[in-house]
Amino acid sequence: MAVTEERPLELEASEAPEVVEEPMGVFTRPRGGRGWRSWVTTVDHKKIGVMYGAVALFFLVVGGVEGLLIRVQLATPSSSPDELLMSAETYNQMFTMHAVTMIFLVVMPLAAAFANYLLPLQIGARDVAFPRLNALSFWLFLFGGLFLNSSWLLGGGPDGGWFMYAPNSSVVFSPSHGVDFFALGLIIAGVASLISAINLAITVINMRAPGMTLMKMPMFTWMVLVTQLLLIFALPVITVALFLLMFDRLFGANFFNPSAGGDALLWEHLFWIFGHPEVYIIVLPAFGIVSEVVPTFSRKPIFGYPFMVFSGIAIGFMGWGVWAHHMFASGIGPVSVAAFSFATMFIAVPTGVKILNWLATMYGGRLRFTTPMLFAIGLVAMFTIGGLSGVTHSIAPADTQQTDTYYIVGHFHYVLFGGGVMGLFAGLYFWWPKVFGYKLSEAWGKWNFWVMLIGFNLTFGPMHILGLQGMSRRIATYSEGYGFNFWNMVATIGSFILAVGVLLFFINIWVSALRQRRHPVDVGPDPWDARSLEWMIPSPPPEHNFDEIPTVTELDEFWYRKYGHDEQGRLVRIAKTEDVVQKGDRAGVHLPSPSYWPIVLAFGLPWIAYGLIFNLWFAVFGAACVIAGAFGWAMEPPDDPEAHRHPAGPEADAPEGKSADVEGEGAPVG
Amino acid sequence: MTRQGEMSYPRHKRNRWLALGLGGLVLLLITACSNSGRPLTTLDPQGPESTKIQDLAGPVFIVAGVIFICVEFGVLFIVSRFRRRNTDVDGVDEPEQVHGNFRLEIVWTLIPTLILCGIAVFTAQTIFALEEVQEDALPVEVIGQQWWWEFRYDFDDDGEPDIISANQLVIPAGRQIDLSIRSNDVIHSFWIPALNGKKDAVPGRTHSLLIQANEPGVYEGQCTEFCGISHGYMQMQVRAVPAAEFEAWKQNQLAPPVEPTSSAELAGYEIFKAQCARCHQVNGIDTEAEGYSNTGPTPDPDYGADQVANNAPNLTHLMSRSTFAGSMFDLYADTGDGVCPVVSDSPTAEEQHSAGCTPNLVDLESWLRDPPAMKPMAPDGNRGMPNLGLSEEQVSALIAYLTILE
Amino acid sequence: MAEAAAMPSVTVTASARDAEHRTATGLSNEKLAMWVFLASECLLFGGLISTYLLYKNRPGEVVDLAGNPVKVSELFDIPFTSVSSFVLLMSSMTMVLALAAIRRGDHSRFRLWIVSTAAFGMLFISGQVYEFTAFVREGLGFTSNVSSSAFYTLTGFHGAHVTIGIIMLFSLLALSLRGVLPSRKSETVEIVGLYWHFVDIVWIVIFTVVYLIP
Amino acid sequence: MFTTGSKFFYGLAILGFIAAGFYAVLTASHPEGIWDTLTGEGIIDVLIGPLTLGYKGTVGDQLGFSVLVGFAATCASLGFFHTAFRDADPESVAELVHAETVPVSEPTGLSPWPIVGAFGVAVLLIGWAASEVLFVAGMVALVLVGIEWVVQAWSDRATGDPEVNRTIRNRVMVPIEIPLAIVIGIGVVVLSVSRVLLAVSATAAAIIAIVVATLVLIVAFTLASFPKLRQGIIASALLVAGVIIVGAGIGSALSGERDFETNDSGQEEGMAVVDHVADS
Ligand code: HEA
Ligand code: HEA
Ligand code: HEC
Ligand code: CUA
Ligand SMILES: [Cu+2]
Repeated sequence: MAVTEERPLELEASEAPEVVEEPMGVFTRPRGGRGWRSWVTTVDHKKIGVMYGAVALFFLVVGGVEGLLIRVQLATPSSSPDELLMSAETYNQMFTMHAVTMIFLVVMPLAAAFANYLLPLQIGARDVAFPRLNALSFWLFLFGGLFLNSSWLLGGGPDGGWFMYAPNSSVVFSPSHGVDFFALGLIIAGVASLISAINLAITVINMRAPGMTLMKMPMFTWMVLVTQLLLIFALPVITVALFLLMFDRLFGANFFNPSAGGDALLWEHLFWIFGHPEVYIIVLPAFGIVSEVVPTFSRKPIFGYPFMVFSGIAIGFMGWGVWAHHMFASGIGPVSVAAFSFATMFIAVPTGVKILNWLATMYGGRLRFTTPMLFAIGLVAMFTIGGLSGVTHSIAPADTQQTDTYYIVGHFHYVLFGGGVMGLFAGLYFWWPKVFGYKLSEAWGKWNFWVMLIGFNLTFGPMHILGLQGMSRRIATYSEGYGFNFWNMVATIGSFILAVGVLLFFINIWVSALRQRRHPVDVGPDPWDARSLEWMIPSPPPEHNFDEIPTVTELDEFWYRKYGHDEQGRLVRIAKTEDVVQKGDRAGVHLPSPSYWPIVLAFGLPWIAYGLIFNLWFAVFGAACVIAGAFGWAMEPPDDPEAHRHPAGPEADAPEGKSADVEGEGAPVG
Repeated sequence: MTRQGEMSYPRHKRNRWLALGLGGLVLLLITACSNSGRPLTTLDPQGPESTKIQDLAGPVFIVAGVIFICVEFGVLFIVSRFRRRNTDVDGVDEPEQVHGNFRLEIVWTLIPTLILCGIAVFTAQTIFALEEVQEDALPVEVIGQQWWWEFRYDFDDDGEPDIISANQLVIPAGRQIDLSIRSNDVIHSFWIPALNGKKDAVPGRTHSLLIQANEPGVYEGQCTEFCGISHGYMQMQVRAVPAAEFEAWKQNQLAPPVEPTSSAELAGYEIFKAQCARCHQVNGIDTEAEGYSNTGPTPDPDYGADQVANNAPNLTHLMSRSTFAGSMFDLYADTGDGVCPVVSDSPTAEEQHSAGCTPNLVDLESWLRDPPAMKPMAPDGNRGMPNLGLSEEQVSALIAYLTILE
Repeated sequence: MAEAAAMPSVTVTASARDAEHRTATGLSNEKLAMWVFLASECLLFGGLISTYLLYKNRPGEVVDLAGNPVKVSELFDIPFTSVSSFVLLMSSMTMVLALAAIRRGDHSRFRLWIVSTAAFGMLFISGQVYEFTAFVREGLGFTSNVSSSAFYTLTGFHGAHVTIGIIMLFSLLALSLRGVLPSRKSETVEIVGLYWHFVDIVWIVIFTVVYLIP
Repeated sequence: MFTTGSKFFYGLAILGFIAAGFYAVLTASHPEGIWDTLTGEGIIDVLIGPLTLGYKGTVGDQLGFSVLVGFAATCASLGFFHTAFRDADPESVAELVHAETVPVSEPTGLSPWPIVGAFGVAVLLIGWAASEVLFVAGMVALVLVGIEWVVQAWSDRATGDPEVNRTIRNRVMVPIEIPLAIVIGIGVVVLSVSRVLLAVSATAAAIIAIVVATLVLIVAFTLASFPKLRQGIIASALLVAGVIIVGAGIGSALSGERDFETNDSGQEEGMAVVDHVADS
């Protein structure tokens, strides 16, 4: 078939005749535009970042309400099952979905929101390396998340806990479809994360502005890079585990069925080889955010930048060797236990470096307690608590008393919420003016912070006591005689204070947006007098980001365009901010064009998943979407050749003017 | 922001309130944290193993506490000391630009490393110390099932269990017990906080755990690996008794079950063989030989052959225990005059009788009427005890029979 | 760091366009992405291979005619698999030839070698389907026991990778036939080639670990 | 009034509805036998089903019924669009562009679909008699032909300009055709070769694999080193090779596999598995 064409196989080198690359597909190419359509088809990293953020905040409420329901259930003891708010079945689904939602649909995507929005800005790029893949990641994540949550309506959510130990997750012990939703939903979300991780890693590695060497990258960029590398290596492992689980459940294999020769511990190993790096995947972006916020409001450079970078890398690296600390009680043998116990302890060292270096950054500074700074300090204080309780778990014998009690629940909420979520809130307040062009109200922000801090400690602090007093986790209720009543009530009250804290954030958005609409204030490109490149361009940034890609000579380039040192090493201003920032008015920059295909392709996957669960016809439909999406994608040039024939401005690009950063996601590869 | 407001309030008065409030809080904390009335607490070890753990964990808590105080006070100090004053002028009162201090950073890398190295040494010692089996340790098999525990004693070492009991593990005090923990369905975890840490019961594997109670008493436990709907209700007890009493208990258990005599008991016996014996064993009943359908396990089922737990507690000496159904309910009732000891004192059957205690008919009867209403179970999936739809006569006949099984 | 004060001027007009074309590593994004993706694939296959190694000696209830439990490793037809491994290896060679051809701008030979590569790939897949069918006929299905499940999963995942590779090869062919694959875009071919070689190498590992090591 | 295109679609729609009705009635459960139902009491129920689109009454196989009704509805709406916009009607086009003369609509070119369709029918019939696989293949072929033909017929009449018509057709069909062709192509080759390997002994299978591989290599090298070979020769050589592979495949499939030391356990599941793999 191949060789049957005119003049076959002549030896002389010849170019194939160039034909016009005409897009082939049912749809004509979408063109920018406004309204919802511009969001659905966008490939702009900023819009995608905003969508990630919005969806993550939505799921925060979902996961949060699930958490609150858990707390209501546990507020008081019960003596019989029918006194309860939720039956044991519902309760099990509740904490499973709570954890899955919070981890996979809140914290990870919120970090992805920041990474998407900020990486290109911080490294001086026009967009991420593969804008359409970026859109695909987002839609996959969204549809994966909706798919997971649709399980509530289709026979009940997954009920095995977020680590879904086998064989309790097998069909025999979990006959509803919940676990199928878990496996398939996480595979979809995992594909999304993997694509986005590759994309962002390449963006950082390849697309830095001239002069920005690795050791001149902002801390946030660094931590996101480490996170993406962790994801790239961790996700395939959980994918394997989930596939095996799916084969067990849907096709009758016995990978995790001990009575047929399967091994229940295999799942534990596979899950935690992923699961432990995952917790650093959650916290490292937050660390990155804090490393941006603290120097800005201390008006000092980050203390020991190289140490901060290398400790981040060390955390990521060591995170691979400690997974079995989740299995101290599972009978892996004293030698393994000892080895993993030591490995785990020593993670405290690089993490400690980070904490102490933040303190040293603040030391001697002129601290401004803006809301982002408060949240950042909150992270330093709260994460330390979680970290230290983590070290007490790493002492294996002690952990055999602590594991699967509320002491652990206390630990991980301190690191997940006190570390991850606090850091992300710092980021929300910090970059809000950059993204939306107005600041969130400081007054509401401070209320937000303090109520949240108090609520947080009241909720999760008592859990340490409860755990040491012997309260197990994942129990739908407890009886009167155990003496858990008091602290559970405290924790429940705390959780509602915490919820009010979170609510204040949403109120703040509302209030501040309203105020901005009534009395618009121009915050300018650099409202905080900050340090990195994203503050050099207008707020909100123009679609093309930079008028001119800056050439970087310093870590904190933007700062050093504004400030220098005098002889005593004190800060002196050398240029006015207005003179340093860009206007954002350059026209005719060639940008990646929007596309329908990512959403079409992403839309197919959940249907394939439904198909596997319910009826293969759904899968046929899903596969058709995927194939159509992939094919249309491959046939559509990444740049719309028509785009610059539209009224673009004086500086219409020359035909060769495709920007390198968006060229050719090689058609057959994509 | 509220500096003005603060000043307007007399300082000493504020301090008094503060002191009062703090004092109250501390008191509250102490009472709310004490160990008494908390049978599951990890902070009150009652055996050598748990003491070893406590001896290791205690100092670690202290180290962690010291670091905690240092860091948090560091935060507070820095935050109050280096705040930007309102009088500071931007561009003039700016901080010195310190980029780092290599030596300092090395120091605070090394110090935690050294601390942890110290901890690591003791950790390793303890890990291996917890594995040391004593010569005279008594082996007991522990089998986790959805949602109760089975215990098997093999005294003559012939590989066949001599005693099969459930939910309440009776051990001689002062002697080490060498548990071999298995599971019959999903992963469970055996945990008696006062005696040792947890050990998972993983299907397909056997794990060992050593426990020893210094003093006679009842030590409560809880399954701690999530195992399905009734995970929270899957509790167990260890009853440590003096050696002599243990011997008596053993003889009683080895004895054949009490024969039914009265007509009610006999009727119950028949119903039992017809309805219950396909899952429950009372030693000596051979359902197959008697022609009853035996869809349940054979007397000594081949554990692990079938994932589904269609096994049920051995009831031969049911009334010698003091709780039933995963230690959720008392087997003996408080007759109202207050003499009957409460469960946690967990007396033997004889003591119960001498104290004038009667079987807890309320809970037992409703258990027979509708077990899943008392404890979440999934009998359709063959997990847990089904509602057998017994008539009231059948229930009372069964109770009559069951309550003689001492 | 006081010299930081000497800041460069903000606009570097002349070089801006060039700046947009270069990448920091000099490798194109696509190629780098493929490398990173392959790194991630290593862990995917790592997980599958570990699973197989864990389970390979665990016979389940499947018994042969003599009543002995069957393990998948007892059914291997090593000569045949060696041949199909060799076929897959050959395809790597033709892939290299294809890349060389398109770099030279020799489109006809490019198409020829791409088709040959795809043909080898399909031959390999046929071999795999043959092998699977043969095993099933011997009585060893996907769910017969854990060693067979692990085997089918591992080799099945690999087969799916090869199949995707073949589809990519045909897509290259289609592009080439439509004339939209000029030799300055030979990097696309190189990237597909990377994937193809990776899949080959993984097979070598699988072949050694699964078939050759007893 | 009705354009040619719309008539075509209305025809199809009516056919579809009728087929749906029949289908609904025939697949409904008839405990007393179909004839008795149709002549007896049940007739009302059975007829109301399809007439109310399943809202009341009985419909047999829901899925098939919906597919057919969906098909009919689609055709009807397509027909409606054609009427409404009077696409491709030369007169209306002329009217629209205010042309003086009505353009002569070109007769459409040769269409391969009738022939392929006939082939499909043949395969279907053979399959009916001989083997289930062939029957399904015939069905699939017929469905494909149907789709292609419909789109062809529609696009031929979409506008007055044949060039545009072709682009339209390609727009719609190529994204489906190319991937499908590739997948089917791979599937056919893989299946054929694996059937051949299965039919022979284990040693022969290895030998055949070697031979085929060597052949591919030799042919490729010959082509690469004798570039002036006539195109026709290459084309026919490839065609012959393809026919041989597929033919050998079908032949071996029909002649059955070599004997395996079969035992029965696991056989059933196993079959399904292999099918999955072959699809992937
Ligand atoms: C953001 C997520 C996050 C982070 C960052 C961490 C950080 C750590 N975690 Fe945690 N962990 C979780 C999330 C996280 N964890 C979750 C979700 C679980 C439960 C999963 C489940 O079961 O559902 C868990 C469970 C868990 C366990 C298993 C408990 C069990 O189930 O039995 C262990 C055991 O070792 C552990 C240890 C640690 C350690 C040693 C750290 C270290 O990285 C902490 C290091 C930090 C510090 C120590 C503080 C700062 C340091 C200094 C101030 C320097 C001086 C310090 C010393 C010298 C000690 N964690
Ligand atoms: C990042 C992760 C994360 C976060 C943020 C949280 C947040 C919370 N979590 Fe949890 N949690 C986990 C991760 C997380 N959790 C994990 C991994 C587990 C283990 C699960 C397992 O065992 O498998 C767990 C388990 C877990 C348990 C133990 C359950 C058990 O073992 O039985 C409990 C119990 O109290 C709990 C409570 C809470 C509460 C009260 C919050 C609070 O912070 C929630 C705060 C409330 C909100 C954020 C909602 C506020 C908003 C509103 C109400 C406003 C609504 C209105 C509008 C704006 C319209 N979580
Ligand atoms: C299908 C199996 C099955 C049948 C039939 C069955 N049971 Fe049970 N029974 C169980 C299981 C399983 C438990 C353990 C429940 C738990 O604690 O989670 C149990 C627990 C009990 C207990 C508490 C035992 C203890 O020590 O905790 C009693 C008493 C009991 N059953 C009595 C009966 C009687 C009487 C009948 C017949 C009328 C009966 N059972 C029939 C499965 C069964
Ligand atoms: Cu058994 Cu939890
Ligand atoms: Cu961990």
